[in-house]
Amino acid sequence: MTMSFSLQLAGGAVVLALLSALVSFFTAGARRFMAMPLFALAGLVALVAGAGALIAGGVATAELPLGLPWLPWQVRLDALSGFFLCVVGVVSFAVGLYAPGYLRGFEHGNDSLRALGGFTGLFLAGMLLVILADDAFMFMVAWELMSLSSYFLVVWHHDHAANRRAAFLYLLMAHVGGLSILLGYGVLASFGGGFTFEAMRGAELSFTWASVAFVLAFVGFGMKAGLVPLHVWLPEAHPVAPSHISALMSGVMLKVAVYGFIRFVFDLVGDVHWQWGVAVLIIGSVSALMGVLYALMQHDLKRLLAYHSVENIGIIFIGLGLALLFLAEGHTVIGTVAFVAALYHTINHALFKGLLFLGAGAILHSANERDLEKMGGLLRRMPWTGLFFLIGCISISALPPFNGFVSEWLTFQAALQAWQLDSGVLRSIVPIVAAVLALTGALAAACFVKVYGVAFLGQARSRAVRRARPVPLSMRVGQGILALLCLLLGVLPTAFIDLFNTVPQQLLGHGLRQATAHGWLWLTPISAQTASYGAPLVAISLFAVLVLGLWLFGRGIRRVRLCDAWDCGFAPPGSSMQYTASAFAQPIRRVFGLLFHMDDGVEPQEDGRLRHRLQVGDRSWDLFYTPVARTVERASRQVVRLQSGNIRIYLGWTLGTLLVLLWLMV
Amino acid sequence: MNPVGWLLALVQALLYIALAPLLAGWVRKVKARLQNRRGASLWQPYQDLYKLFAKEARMAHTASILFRAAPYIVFVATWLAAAAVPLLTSDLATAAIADVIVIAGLLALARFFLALAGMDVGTAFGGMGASREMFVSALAEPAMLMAVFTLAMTAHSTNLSAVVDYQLAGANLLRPSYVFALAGLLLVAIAETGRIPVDNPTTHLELTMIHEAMILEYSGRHLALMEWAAQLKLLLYGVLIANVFFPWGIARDVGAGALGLALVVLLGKLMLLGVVLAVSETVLAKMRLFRAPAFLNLALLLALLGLLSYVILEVGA
Amino acid sequence: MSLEQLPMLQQLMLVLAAMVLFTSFVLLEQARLLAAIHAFAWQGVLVALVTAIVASSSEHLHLFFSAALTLGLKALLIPWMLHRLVRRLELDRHREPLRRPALVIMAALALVIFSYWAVVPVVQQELLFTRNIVAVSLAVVLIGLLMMVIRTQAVAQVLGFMSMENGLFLAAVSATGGMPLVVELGVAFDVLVAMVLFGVFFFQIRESIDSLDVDRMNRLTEHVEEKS
Amino acid sequence: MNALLITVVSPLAGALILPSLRRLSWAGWLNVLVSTITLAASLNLAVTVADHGVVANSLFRVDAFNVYLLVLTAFVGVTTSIFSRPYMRHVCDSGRVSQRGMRLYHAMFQAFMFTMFLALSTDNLGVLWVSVEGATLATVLLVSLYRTPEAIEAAWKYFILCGVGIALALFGTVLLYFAAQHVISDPEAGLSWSALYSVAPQLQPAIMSLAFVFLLVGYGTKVGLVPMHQWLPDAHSEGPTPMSAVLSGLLLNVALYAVVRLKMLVDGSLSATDSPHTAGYLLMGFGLVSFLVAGLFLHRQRDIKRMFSYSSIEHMGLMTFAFGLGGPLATFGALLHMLVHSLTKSAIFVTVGHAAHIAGTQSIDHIRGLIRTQPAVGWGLLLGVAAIAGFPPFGVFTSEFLLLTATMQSQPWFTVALLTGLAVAFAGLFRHLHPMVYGPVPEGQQPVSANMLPVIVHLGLVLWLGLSIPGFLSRWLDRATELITGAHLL
Repeated sequence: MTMSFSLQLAGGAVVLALLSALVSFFTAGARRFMAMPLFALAGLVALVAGAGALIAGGVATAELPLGLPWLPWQVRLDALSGFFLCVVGVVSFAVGLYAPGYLRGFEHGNDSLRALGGFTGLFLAGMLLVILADDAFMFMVAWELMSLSSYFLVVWHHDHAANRRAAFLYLLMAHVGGLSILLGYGVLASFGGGFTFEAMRGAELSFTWASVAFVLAFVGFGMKAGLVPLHVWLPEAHPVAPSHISALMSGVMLKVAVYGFIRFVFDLVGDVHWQWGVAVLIIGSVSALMGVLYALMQHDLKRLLAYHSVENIGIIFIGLGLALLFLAEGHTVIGTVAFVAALYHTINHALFKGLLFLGAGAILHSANERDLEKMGGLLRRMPWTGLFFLIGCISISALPPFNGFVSEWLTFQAALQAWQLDSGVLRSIVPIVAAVLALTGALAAACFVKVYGVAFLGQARSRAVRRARPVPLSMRVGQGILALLCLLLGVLPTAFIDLFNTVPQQLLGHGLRQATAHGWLWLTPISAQTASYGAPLVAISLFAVLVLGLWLFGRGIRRVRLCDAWDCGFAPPGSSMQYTASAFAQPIRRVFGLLFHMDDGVEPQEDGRLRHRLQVGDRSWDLFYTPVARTVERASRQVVRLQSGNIRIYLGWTLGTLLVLLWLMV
Repeated sequence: MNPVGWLLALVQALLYIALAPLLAGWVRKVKARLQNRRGASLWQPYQDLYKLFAKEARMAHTASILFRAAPYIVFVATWLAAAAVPLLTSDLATAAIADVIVIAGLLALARFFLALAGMDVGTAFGGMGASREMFVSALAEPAMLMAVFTLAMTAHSTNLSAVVDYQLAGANLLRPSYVFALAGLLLVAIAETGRIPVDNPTTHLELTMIHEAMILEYSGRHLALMEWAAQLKLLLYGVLIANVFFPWGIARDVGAGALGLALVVLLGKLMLLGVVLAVSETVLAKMRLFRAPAFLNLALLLALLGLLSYVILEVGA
Repeated sequence: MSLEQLPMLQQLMLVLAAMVLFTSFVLLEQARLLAAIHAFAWQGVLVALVTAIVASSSEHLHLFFSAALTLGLKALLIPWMLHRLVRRLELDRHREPLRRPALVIMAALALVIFSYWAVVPVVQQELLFTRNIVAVSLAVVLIGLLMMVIRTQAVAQVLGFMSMENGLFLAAVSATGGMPLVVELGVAFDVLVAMVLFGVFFFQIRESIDSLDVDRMNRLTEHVEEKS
Repeated sequence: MNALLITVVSPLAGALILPSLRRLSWAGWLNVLVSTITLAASLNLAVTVADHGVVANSLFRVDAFNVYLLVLTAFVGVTTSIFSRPYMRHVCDSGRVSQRGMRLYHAMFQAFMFTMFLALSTDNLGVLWVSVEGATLATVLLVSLYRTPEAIEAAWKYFILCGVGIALALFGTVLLYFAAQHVISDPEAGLSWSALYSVAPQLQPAIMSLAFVFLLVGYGTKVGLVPMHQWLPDAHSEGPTPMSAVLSGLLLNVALYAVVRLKMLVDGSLSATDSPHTAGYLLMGFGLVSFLVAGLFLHRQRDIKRMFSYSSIEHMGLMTFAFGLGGPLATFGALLHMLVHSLTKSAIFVTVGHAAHIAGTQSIDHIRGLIRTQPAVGWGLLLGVAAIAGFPPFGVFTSEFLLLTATMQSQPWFTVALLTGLAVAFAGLFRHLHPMVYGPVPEGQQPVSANMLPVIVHLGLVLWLGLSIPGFLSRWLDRATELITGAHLL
């Protein structure tokens, strides 16, 4: 499949997305059967196009008769775009399959499905266009189209003031981030003399200006990606959107931000500096740690997942930071390893976060419940969702043999080459980052034990959950695809890394051939004797021994007798005696208490019973945001004195202005 | 990889499950002696396991399918992890499959399902145990990784057999990093295998137990597998410490004599470690749960110091 | 060139210009509305005279026409209209003394000096003898504006506005010997319409807040703290 | 030439005929008809100009710059008259305006259009002044049309402040004429813009800069530059909504047009001196201050129409800044911004009118749940505000993009201020917009008969401009740019 054909396919995907938007906007009847299938088809086509681009490994460009008179929209498809097309495509495909069943739950609500479907299509089109853009103007248009349409999706449930507030916060921060990105492009453009990416690549920047551009881009894209402390919109906005939208936003949109960052720093700016690497490393590790800690404190399932997006984005940026560091120091091979690790974690996170949000959506759909404290025992009510959700949990906790582990393993491998660095400072920073990464992984595992144990195991804690029904087939298929891919990417890393290899090949001029030099069984990022991981073998032997064990001892599966729980001989436990989510996280809350803004106490109910009240707030609010808001308020309060209402004072202003100007001019 | 190597790997893996109860029995025996008791015989753990396998398994009717699958997964994951740690010979085929990070990952997988199994029945104790287990391991795992990273960095490889080879090949330097790493790993091992002062494998006092609280609901073969996995984990850590920090005596070529010698030496080292563990468990008292973080932070600190002293003192030099 | 060389007519003209300035001081100070209107009428007369003199001393003949226009409009029609309005609004007894007259006078003087300082260096190289009158006319404009600032009475504000117009006209005449005719007509028309509309508004304001005190028109403001 | 005459004269005729009509419904339709004729004539004129470059005679001069504003004015005039027909009927039926008031309205609407066209097409700066003053006179009675105390107060402030400002502008014009007399012998031609422009370099710099101060303060009052802006929110909020639409969409443009024309003269005369960019710096200063201050004002609004008039001030400040910046790119962007801002803002005011009808008030606190009550109005408001806030794919984004780019190339450090201003203004708009369009419907709130055609047309055009600027338009704007800055962009 040639490059130009893939480009046409990608264009076709955009058209299909727009088509699904049109269908939902303008037809009432066709919406139900056509909109979402078209959406899924768009995702599939994008996936094919991306894969084609990765295989062909060339570059194809085109021009659209849109945009400024002297700058028509430039479109370009290369390996990097292809990779991210795959990321967007695969999740969109799954979501497109999942959505029809999920949307049935809304048909009797009083919010218009018309807007929902329409903006979903526009959202996808926006993301695809961002990935295809090859000039700053088109990039910004597509970028803001993405933000705006996703904002409409976030605010779709607009009955609660909290949702409206979240949407406002989201749009505001998206706008600010967009402006910052625009400024960053402006710096490049004013040195490169033109807004096409081609011209920017040619820009010769001094270190200072390059760093200015870098910081602007880092802030802008980081705000969209949700890096601490720019993440506050994320846990507000993602939960309030419909779940398949949350899956798209968390699974895909954040990746588009990552794409922007990679495109900007690795491609457009070109020569990188180790200081940037350090900055990205530090921010990334802070995000990873904070994200997982805040996630542990949540008991709203979708909010928790949103905070985990912060964590995983942090991990991705740790990889990118390592890549920057090693590339800047001239260790191309290791830099490439780190870069590939980041890419790999990008697609991994897209897969399992999409999967988890779809699972949350399934629970919401059948039990209408988001609060962990009210769930329980869902595994027996909805076994398929339970299985898929478990796979998601294992993957995101970075446990072998699933995909999350591969990317973290690669990141560790890159970090372990720190001894090759010349500067002692860097040599000692990298291991600390590795420690943070390890801590993050362990905490994530703890968090998902909590989620799965409280939500799917044990006994139901509320009536709705006790009555939960399995979700329709389409939703199960949507989750199943993602779950299967999580397993595949975990078991066959060599194949996929071979596939992604063209990206560093084109971008850094250096592939990762040695990683798969020893056959498909062995993943050897640096060299066979340095480190190797036989993912297929691990999976196979796990499976084989499991079967063996079941055959040996499992003969007695029938011979298990059911009885009441033992529980040290106390009375058979009721559902209210189970460990709650907050209780589960209590030890960690206590150890890391400094980082949280906690409101913890006991308050009497109106019926006289005591009730435990616990709110864990985000510190970055009072550190960064409240001051800004207060400043604007104060300034505006000062400014309105101009409009005092007395005409004589107004005339006085005119006179004063005139006199001052005369005095200035003469 | 030659078939002999694979065969050897298999034998060694089997040897692991064979030896695991023995180490547990030895530690108990020594402890009993230190407390002036005669104690049960060395082979008691084997008899316990046998008894449990023979017994009928019971299960709370609130438990789900996961509750039954968990013991097998836990056991298998632990066993696979163990199979990648050089026991008798450094030339180990399985070590290439799973390097040290994968080993940590497999152990984490086992822990993941152990904790889930604890929460499955929906009893207060199960949840409590799971919560504490994940809490402790969340702090212990990074420490362990840091400790082994120190070795990995010095040997420029995360492949354990390569690390062992490097140790044997290199002159016997006294590395500051190793001192720290060893200390850190010892503390981690204590925490991870649920020994005093972090946890007490013999207690069933509701509020102090961690590991026991999770497997409280298990019985019969399920319980047997869980217990066996725990013993396997203990052995794994023991071998890790013994063979990686003091690799002398491990067989470098596949010959009956060398292997026999290696086995003897290994048993010697393990007995020594067992004594150390028993002594420490006798003289120390179990800590309150919220003292454990201090303990684990110490481990993390030591491990990090090891890593830093490597990158600062030893690479530069 | 100094005063001696000027012919009588032009000296007279400078005197008249000074009188115009004086009348606007009178306007500024005048507490009683009717008196102020008279002062305004006199100002109109003076401006018309200046125009006529410029017309006679220079060759722009259309200035005679505009002199007549000024006389008719500024000296007769508008004062007459204001007079009627004031009577119909029963404001003829109305007097509104300044709060700090000394301060106001100082400010006005400062404005005169300022406008001299601002304008004269600009028109210095100009040989036309009326150049300094430009400064005077700017002063008249600024004083008119000042009057609008300090007077709280709608009619007084209109007077200030009109005297600004006088100042403008004076400037046009003295600096450039009159604007093109079409512009003059347009300006005159606008001023007339404006005067009519002012009349309409006086009544509207009166019926809405039954007073002509502009300080009481302060509903429209963002500044809620002070507003009860 | 005839096209030009028709363009200018037909509104005048309308202004004279309309009040004599007894039947209001006819008056409404006739209003639309006259505006349409004007639009057709202006389009014809535009074609002529496109062919011959400049259409000029002793009194008029139409080039690429003002013909584009002429067409824009005529277009907004048509859509507004279409909107105002049912709207004013509704107002009249609700008894807020008498029959006489309606006649006055129709007459003054056309009279206002007449002054706009005259101001745009004339070549004589004096006539320009006269017609801008005339625009004030024509609209001031409409502002007080509802006869509420607020309306009358607003009208009075509008009248006095603009009158004073315009008077100062006249003083500036006099000084200009004064400077011209040394260069141009013929006194009649002394205020002809084309004549002045051809001799601009000989004009005395000192006098010109002095004159420019007066002109800037004068016309700047009309543009709504801070701190002479205070009349603007009052007049917009209290007048009938079609009036707000044309005030915001047209009058401000025309005043800005005057400022730009004069800046061209001053630049010409100062080009030889050591500070050739004084006028530009003044404009930049005023523009930036207005932009930032208006953005802050947005945060403390209680009246929906006031809010959007402040947003007009903000955008006027942005354009003024851009024109002050000079340079082809900035000027092109500013011209484009003029266009898209007029279209968007008038569309917004139309929607706001409907929203106020739905809620029965203009107070932001009482307008709730529009999307649920009447989706067309709710979405219209939402999209309109998104467009005015500079979100792609709407045209405002394009022009702001160009402006930012130009700023970044010539004055990098101003971009920070601009971006801050944009963010602040954006927050100010949306924090008030959100509760109005979203949320549950207050009980008893009913949809009204809304004519959303103008909104759809305007927003559609803005969307089109955002996606791609048609070739003829870009060439057109480019010629205007060349006129103003003397340099091509394309």
